Amino acid sequence: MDWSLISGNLLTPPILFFCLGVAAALLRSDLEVPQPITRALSLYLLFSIGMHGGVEFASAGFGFTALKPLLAGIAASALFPLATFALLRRKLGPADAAAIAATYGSISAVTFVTACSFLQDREIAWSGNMVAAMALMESPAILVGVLLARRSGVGNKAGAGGHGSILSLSREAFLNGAVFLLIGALVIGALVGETGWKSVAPFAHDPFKGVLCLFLLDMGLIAGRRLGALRESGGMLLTYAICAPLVHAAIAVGAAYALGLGRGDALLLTVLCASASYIAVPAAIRSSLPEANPSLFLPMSLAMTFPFNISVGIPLYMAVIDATWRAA
Amino acid sequence: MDWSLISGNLLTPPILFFCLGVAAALLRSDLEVPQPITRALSLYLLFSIGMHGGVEFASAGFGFTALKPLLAGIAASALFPLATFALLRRKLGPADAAAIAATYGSISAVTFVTACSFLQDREIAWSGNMVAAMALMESPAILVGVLLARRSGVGNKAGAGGHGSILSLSREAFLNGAVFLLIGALVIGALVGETGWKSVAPFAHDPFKGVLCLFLLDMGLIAGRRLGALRESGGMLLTYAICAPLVHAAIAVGAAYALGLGRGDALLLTVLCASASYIAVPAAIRSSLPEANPSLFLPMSLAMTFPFNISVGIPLYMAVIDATWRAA
Amino acid sequence: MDWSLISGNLLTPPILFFCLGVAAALLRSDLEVPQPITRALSLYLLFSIGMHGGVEFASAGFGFTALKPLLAGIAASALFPLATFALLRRKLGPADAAAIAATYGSISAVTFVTACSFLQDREIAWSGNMVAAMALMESPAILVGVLLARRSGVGNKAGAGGHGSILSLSREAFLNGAVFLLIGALVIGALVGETGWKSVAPFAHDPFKGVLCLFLLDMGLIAGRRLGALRESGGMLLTYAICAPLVHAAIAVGAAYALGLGRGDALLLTVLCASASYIAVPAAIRSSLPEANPSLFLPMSLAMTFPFNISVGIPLYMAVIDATWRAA
Amino acid sequence: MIPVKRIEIVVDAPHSESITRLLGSHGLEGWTLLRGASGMGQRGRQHDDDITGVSSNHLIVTTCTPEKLALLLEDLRAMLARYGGMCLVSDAHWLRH
Amino acid sequence: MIPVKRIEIVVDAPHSESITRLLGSHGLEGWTLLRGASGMGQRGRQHDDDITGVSSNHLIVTTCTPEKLALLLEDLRAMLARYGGMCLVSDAHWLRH
Amino acid sequence: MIPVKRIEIVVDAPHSESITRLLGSHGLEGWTLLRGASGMGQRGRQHDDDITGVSSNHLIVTTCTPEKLALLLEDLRAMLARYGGMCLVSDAHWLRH
Ligand SMILES: Nc1ncnc2c1ncn2[C@@H]1O[C@H](COP(=O)(O)O)[C@@H](O)[C@H]1O
Ligand SMILES: Nc1ncnc2c1ncn2[C@@H]1O[C@H](COP(=O)(O)O)[C@@H](O)[C@H]1O
Ligand SMILES: Nc1ncnc2c1ncn2[C@@H]1O[C@H](COP(=O)(O)O)[C@@H](O)[C@H]1O
Ligand code: NA
Ligand code: NA
Ligand code: NA
Repeated sequence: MDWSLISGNLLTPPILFFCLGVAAALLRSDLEVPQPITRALSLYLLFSIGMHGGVEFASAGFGFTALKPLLAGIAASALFPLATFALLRRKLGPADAAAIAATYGSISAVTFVTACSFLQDREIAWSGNMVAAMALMESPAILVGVLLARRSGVGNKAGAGGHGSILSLSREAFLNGAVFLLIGALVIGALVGETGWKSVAPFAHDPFKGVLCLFLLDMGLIAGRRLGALRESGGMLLTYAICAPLVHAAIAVGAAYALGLGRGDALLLTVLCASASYIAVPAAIRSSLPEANPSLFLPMSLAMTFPFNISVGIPLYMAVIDATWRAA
Repeated sequence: MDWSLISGNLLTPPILFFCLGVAAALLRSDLEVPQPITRALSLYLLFSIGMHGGVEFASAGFGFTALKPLLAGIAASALFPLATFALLRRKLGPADAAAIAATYGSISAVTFVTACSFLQDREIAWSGNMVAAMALMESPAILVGVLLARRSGVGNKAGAGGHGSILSLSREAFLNGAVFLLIGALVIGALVGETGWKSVAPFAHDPFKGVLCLFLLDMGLIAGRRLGALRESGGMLLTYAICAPLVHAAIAVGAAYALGLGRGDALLLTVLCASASYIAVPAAIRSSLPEANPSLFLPMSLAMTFPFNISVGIPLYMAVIDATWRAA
Repeated sequence: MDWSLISGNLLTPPILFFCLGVAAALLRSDLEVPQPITRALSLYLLFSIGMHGGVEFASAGFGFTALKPLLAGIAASALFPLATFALLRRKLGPADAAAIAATYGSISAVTFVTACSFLQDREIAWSGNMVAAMALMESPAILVGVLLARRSGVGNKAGAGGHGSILSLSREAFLNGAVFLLIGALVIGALVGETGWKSVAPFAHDPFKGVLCLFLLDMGLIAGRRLGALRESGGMLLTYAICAPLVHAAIAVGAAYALGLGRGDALLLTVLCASASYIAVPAAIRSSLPEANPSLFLPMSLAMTFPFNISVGIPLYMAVIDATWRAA
Repeated sequence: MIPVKRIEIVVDAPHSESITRLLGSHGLEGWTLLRGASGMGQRGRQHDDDITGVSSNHLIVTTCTPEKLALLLEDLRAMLARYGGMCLVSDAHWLRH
Repeated sequence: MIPVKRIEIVVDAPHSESITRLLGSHGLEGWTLLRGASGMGQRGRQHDDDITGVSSNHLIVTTCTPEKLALLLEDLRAMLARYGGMCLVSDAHWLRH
Repeated sequence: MIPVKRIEIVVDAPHSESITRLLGSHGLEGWTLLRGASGMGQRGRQHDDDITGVSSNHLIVTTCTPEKLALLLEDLRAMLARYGGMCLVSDAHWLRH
C-alpha cells in the first residue's frame, strides 16, 4: 500500500486551508466567513458538480453498467441506517439513534468534491454516474432514519406542525434545497450537454479548485467551533464517528470490486458510503425529527468524520483500492 | 419564421436554471439564495455589462448613427408610459396606473443581458450603444410616471419625507443604485478602453454566462414566490403583462427597421422596449410614489413579463426580425 | 520625474471605480455593497495575495537578502508609532494618540494590492518577501501603540473584559482575522509551491484585477460615507493624514535604496510604510483600547490617507524611485 | 394608540415557517422576521455559521390583542415544546395610522 | 436606570432613511437599525429576497423621553400612513453608564 | 408564564463576545444575538459597512430573573462605560414549555 498518498494529500491547498480554519477556530481568532457567503459557496459547488456530472452522465449513455454504481449507492444509503440504528439503540434513545443513522447513511457533497479534486490531481478518470449516485443517496437515508424513529414511537402525535405522513417526509427529503439543486443541475447538465457546459465552464469549472480552498477554510472554522461540543457525545459515539467510515468504506470497496468499477468510480462510491451528511440530513431531521439532539449528530459528522475523510480517509481508500485492483 | 429558435432557446442553461428556480419556489423547496448574494450578482452583472458596453461604445465613436438607437430608446421610454397610463386609468387609481406605466416604460437589465447571451450563442454582433440606450432608458420612464401621478393629485402634499419636487424626483431617478452603477461603469469602460477591459475581462467577461445561470436560478425563485400574488392583479393586468411586451416589441421592431439598425441592435432595442423594470423602478417608485401598491406592479413585471420575455419573447422577436430583415 | 505616471494611474479601472464609489456616497445614491460581500471580497484578496506571496517567497529561498526588506518593514512598523505618538500627544489624549500611532505604523493590504496591480501593469517585478513583510508589519504597530497608551495610564484597571496583559494583547494582534488569514495563506503558499498555485490560479489570480475594481468601488462608498466625519478631526489631524504618508514614504525610499532593493520591492516597501491600516488595527484597537475614539482614526486612514495613496501616492513614489534609481 | 401584546419568538431557522403559519391560522395578519440570529439556550449553542441554516435562529416579532393571546400561547407552547425555542410576551402600544 | 419609551418601527428598506432623519429632527440622538427583515402586513408579504431591497423591511429601535413622545408619534403616524409600516411603543429602563 | 426581565444590549461587534461571556458568568444560560446592526449613538454613526465589522453593532437579547438583575446590571454598566453601547431593560413574560 502506498502510504505516501496520505502524506501527499495533507499538503494540498484544500486540506491545508481546512487545517488553517480549524486552527483559527481553536485559537479563537476572529477570522470568520459571513454566513451568506458560506451558503453561496455551497450553492456554487452543488451547481458545478451537478452540471458537470449531468453532462458526463448524458455523454456516457444510460446503460445497465451506468446504473450499477447508482443502485449500489442507493442500497447502501438505505441499508447502512438500519444497521447503525440497531447498533446505537443500545446506548441512545430512538430519536438520536435514528438521526445518526440517517446522517451516516447519507453522503457529504463536500467530501465527494474533495475526492474528485484528489482524482483530478492524479489524473484518474471518473464518471458522471457517481454524481447521480451522490444526488440519489441523500434522501433514502433520511426516509429510512425517520421511519425507524416513527416505528419506535417518536413524534407520532406530531400534532404541532404536522410533519407526520410519509408523503410530507418524502417532500422534506427530496425538496431539501441541496438535494433539489443538485438533482436539478444534474438534469440540466444532461439536457444541455457539452455545448452548454462549455459556455458555463469558465465559471463552473476553472475556478473550482480555488473556491474549494476557501470553502474548506470555512468548513474548518465551522468544524473547529464544534470540536468542543464533541464532549457531549461520549467515547462510544466518537469511536463510531471514525469506525463507521472505515467499515462503510470496506464494504463499498468490496462492492465496487464486485461490480467491476474503475478505480475512480470505486473511490467515489467508497467516499460516498464512508461520508456522513451535514447539509441535507440535519436540515431534514430538524423538520421531521425535532426530538433528536442536534448537538450529537452534527458535531460528529462535521468535526470528526468529515476531517477524517478528507485528510486520511480519501488517500487511504485510494491506497486500498490501488492495492486491490492491482492485485487482481 | 423560424420556430426552432424558441424551442432552442428553452434548452439553454440560463433558461433552464430559471425554470428550476420557479419549480423550487412552486414546490416549496427550501432552496434559497441569500439576499446579499442576490444583490452581489446584480452588481456583478451591471458592472460587467456597463464596462463592456462602454468599451465598445468608445471604440465605435460617437457619430449620429450611434445616437439613433439611443434617442429611439429614450423616446420610447418616455412615450410608452403616457399611453399605458391613459389605458390603465380606466380601471386603476392614478398611483397604481402611474407605477405600472413607469415599470413598463423602463427596462429590465437582466432581460437585456439574457438577450446579449442569446446573440452571443448565435454569433450575431451588437454594439455598445445599446448598453448606453439601456442605461438611459431607466430614468425617463420613472420621471414621466411620477409626474403623471402628481398631475392626477397623488402625493401632492408630500408633507412627510418631502419627495415632492421635480428635482428630488430626478435625484431618485438618476441616483438609483442600479442606474448609477450602470452609467458609471459605462463611462469608465469608455475611459479605459480595450486595455482596461482586457485587465478585468477574466472577471467581468469569462465567467459571465455561468454567473447568469446562478442569477436566473435566483430570479426564478423570486418570480416563483410572487406567482401567488398575481391573483390580486386580476385578468386585465395579466393580459396587459403579456400584451404590452408584444405591442412594445412590434413598435420597436418597426423603429429599428426604419432606423436601419443591424439585427443584433434591433433585437436589443426590441427587448429593451418589451421588457419591464424590477430593479430601478420599484425602488424609485417606493420612494416617490409610496401610494402605489407594490403587490400590483412588482409581480406583474417579475412573475409574468420577465419569464415571458426570456423564454418566448427573445427568440420570437429574433424570428420576426430575421424574417423582416431577410424580406427586405 | 515622470508626472504622467500620476495622471496615467488615475485612469485605470480600479482607481476610477474607487472614484465612482466616492461619488455615489457623496451624491447620496442608494448604491451599496452588502456587508457580507465586503467581507468576502477582503477574504478573497487576502487569500490571493497571501498564497501568491508564499509561493514566490518559497521559490526565492530564505537568504539574508530576502530578510532585509522584512526586517526593515518590521522596524518601521514598530518605530513610526513611537514618533507619531510623541507628536500627537501634544494635541490629543493618550488613547487617541496611541490609536493613530498604531494605525499609521501598520499597513493597508488594499493599498498594497493596488500597488501590486500598478507594478503588474508596468511589468515591473517584485518579490514574495514583500507579502511576508506586509503580513508581519500589521501586528508590531498594534502592540507598540497599545503599550504606549498603557504606559500613559489608559485602561490599566481593565477590569471589564480583562484585555490587560501583554499576552492577551499579542493574541489580539496576531490572531486578528485578517493577519491570521494572510499569514496562513502565505505559509500554505510556501508549502504547496508552484504546483499548488497553478491549481488555484484560475480563481486566485486571473480574476484578481476585476475583483479589485469591485472592491475599490466598495472602498470608495465606505470612504465617501466617512468624509463627513473628518470635520471632527480638525486641521492638525487632516494635515497629518497627508503628511505622514509622505514622510514615511521618504524614509522608506531611503531605506530601500540603502538596502539595494529592486524598483518593485522598493515601491512596495514604500507603500507599506506610507499606508495606514483600516482592517487589522481598528478591530484590535476596539478590543484592546476601547477608550480611543473610532471616529478619529478610522476616517483619517480610510477617507484621507487611503485615497491619497492609491490615487497620487503610488505613482508619485514610483516616480521618485525611478528618478533615484536611475540617478544612481 | 392601541394596547397590544408584543410577542417575540426565537426558533431554529427550519421551524420559522411553521410558526408564521401558526400565526396566520390564529388570524394574526402581521409579523416581522429577522434571520441570521445566533444564540444560546437549553439545546446548546447556535453558531449561525453553517451551510444550511440549521444552526441559525430566526427571531419573529408579532402583536396580538389581549383576547387572542391565551389560545395562541397554548399552540405556541406545544410547538416550542417539540422544537425548542423561546417566547417572550410583553405589553406595548400600537401606533394606529 | 432611567425610565424611557422604547419605540420599535418596521418600514420598507427605502424608507428607513426618512425615519432616521425624522428621529434626528426630533432630537433623538440614538437608534439601532436592523436590515434584512421579512414580514407580513396589510400591504402583503415582504419576502426580503429581491435585488433592490424593495421587498425588505428595516427594523429600527430607538428610545425617547416620555415628554418628547407625543410630538414624535404625531410625525411618525403621518409618515407611516403614507409609507405603510408598523410602530410599537413600550416602557423600558435605560441603563445609564 | 413566568415574569422575567428582558434585557436588550447593543454594542460594537468586537465586544459582543465579552458581553455574552459576562452573561454566562452570571449564570444566564440563554441569549440571542443579531449581527449587522447599524446605529447612531454618543460615539457617532455605525455604518455597518466596513471590512472588519468594527462599524457594525450586535444586538443581544436575554432574560433574567428579577433577583439576578441588580448584580448583572452593575457589571454591564462597567463594561458599557468602557466600550460604549446601550442597554434597555423591560418587563416581560416567559412562555414556559
Ligand atoms: N433566555 C433567553 N433569552 C434570549 N434568547 C433565548 C433565551 N433562551 C433561549 N433563547 C434563544 O432561543 C434559542 C433556542 O433555545 P433553546 O431551545 O432553549 O436551545 C437559543 O438558541 C436562543 O437564541
Ligand atoms: N402586527 C405586526 N407585528 C409585527 N410586525 C408587523 C405587524 N404588522 C406589520 N408588521 C411589519 O410591518 C411591515 C409593513 O406593514 P404593512 O405596512 O402593514 O404591510 C410588514 O411587512 C411587517 O414586517
Ligand atoms: N437611544 C438609543 N436607542 C437605540 N439604540 C441606541 C440608542 N443609543 C445608542 N444606541 C445604539 O448603541 C450603539 C452604541 O451607542 P453609543 O456608545 O452611544 O455610540 C449605537 O450605534 C446604537 O446602535
Ligand atoms: Na454515507
Ligand atoms: Na420597456
Ligand atoms: Na504604515
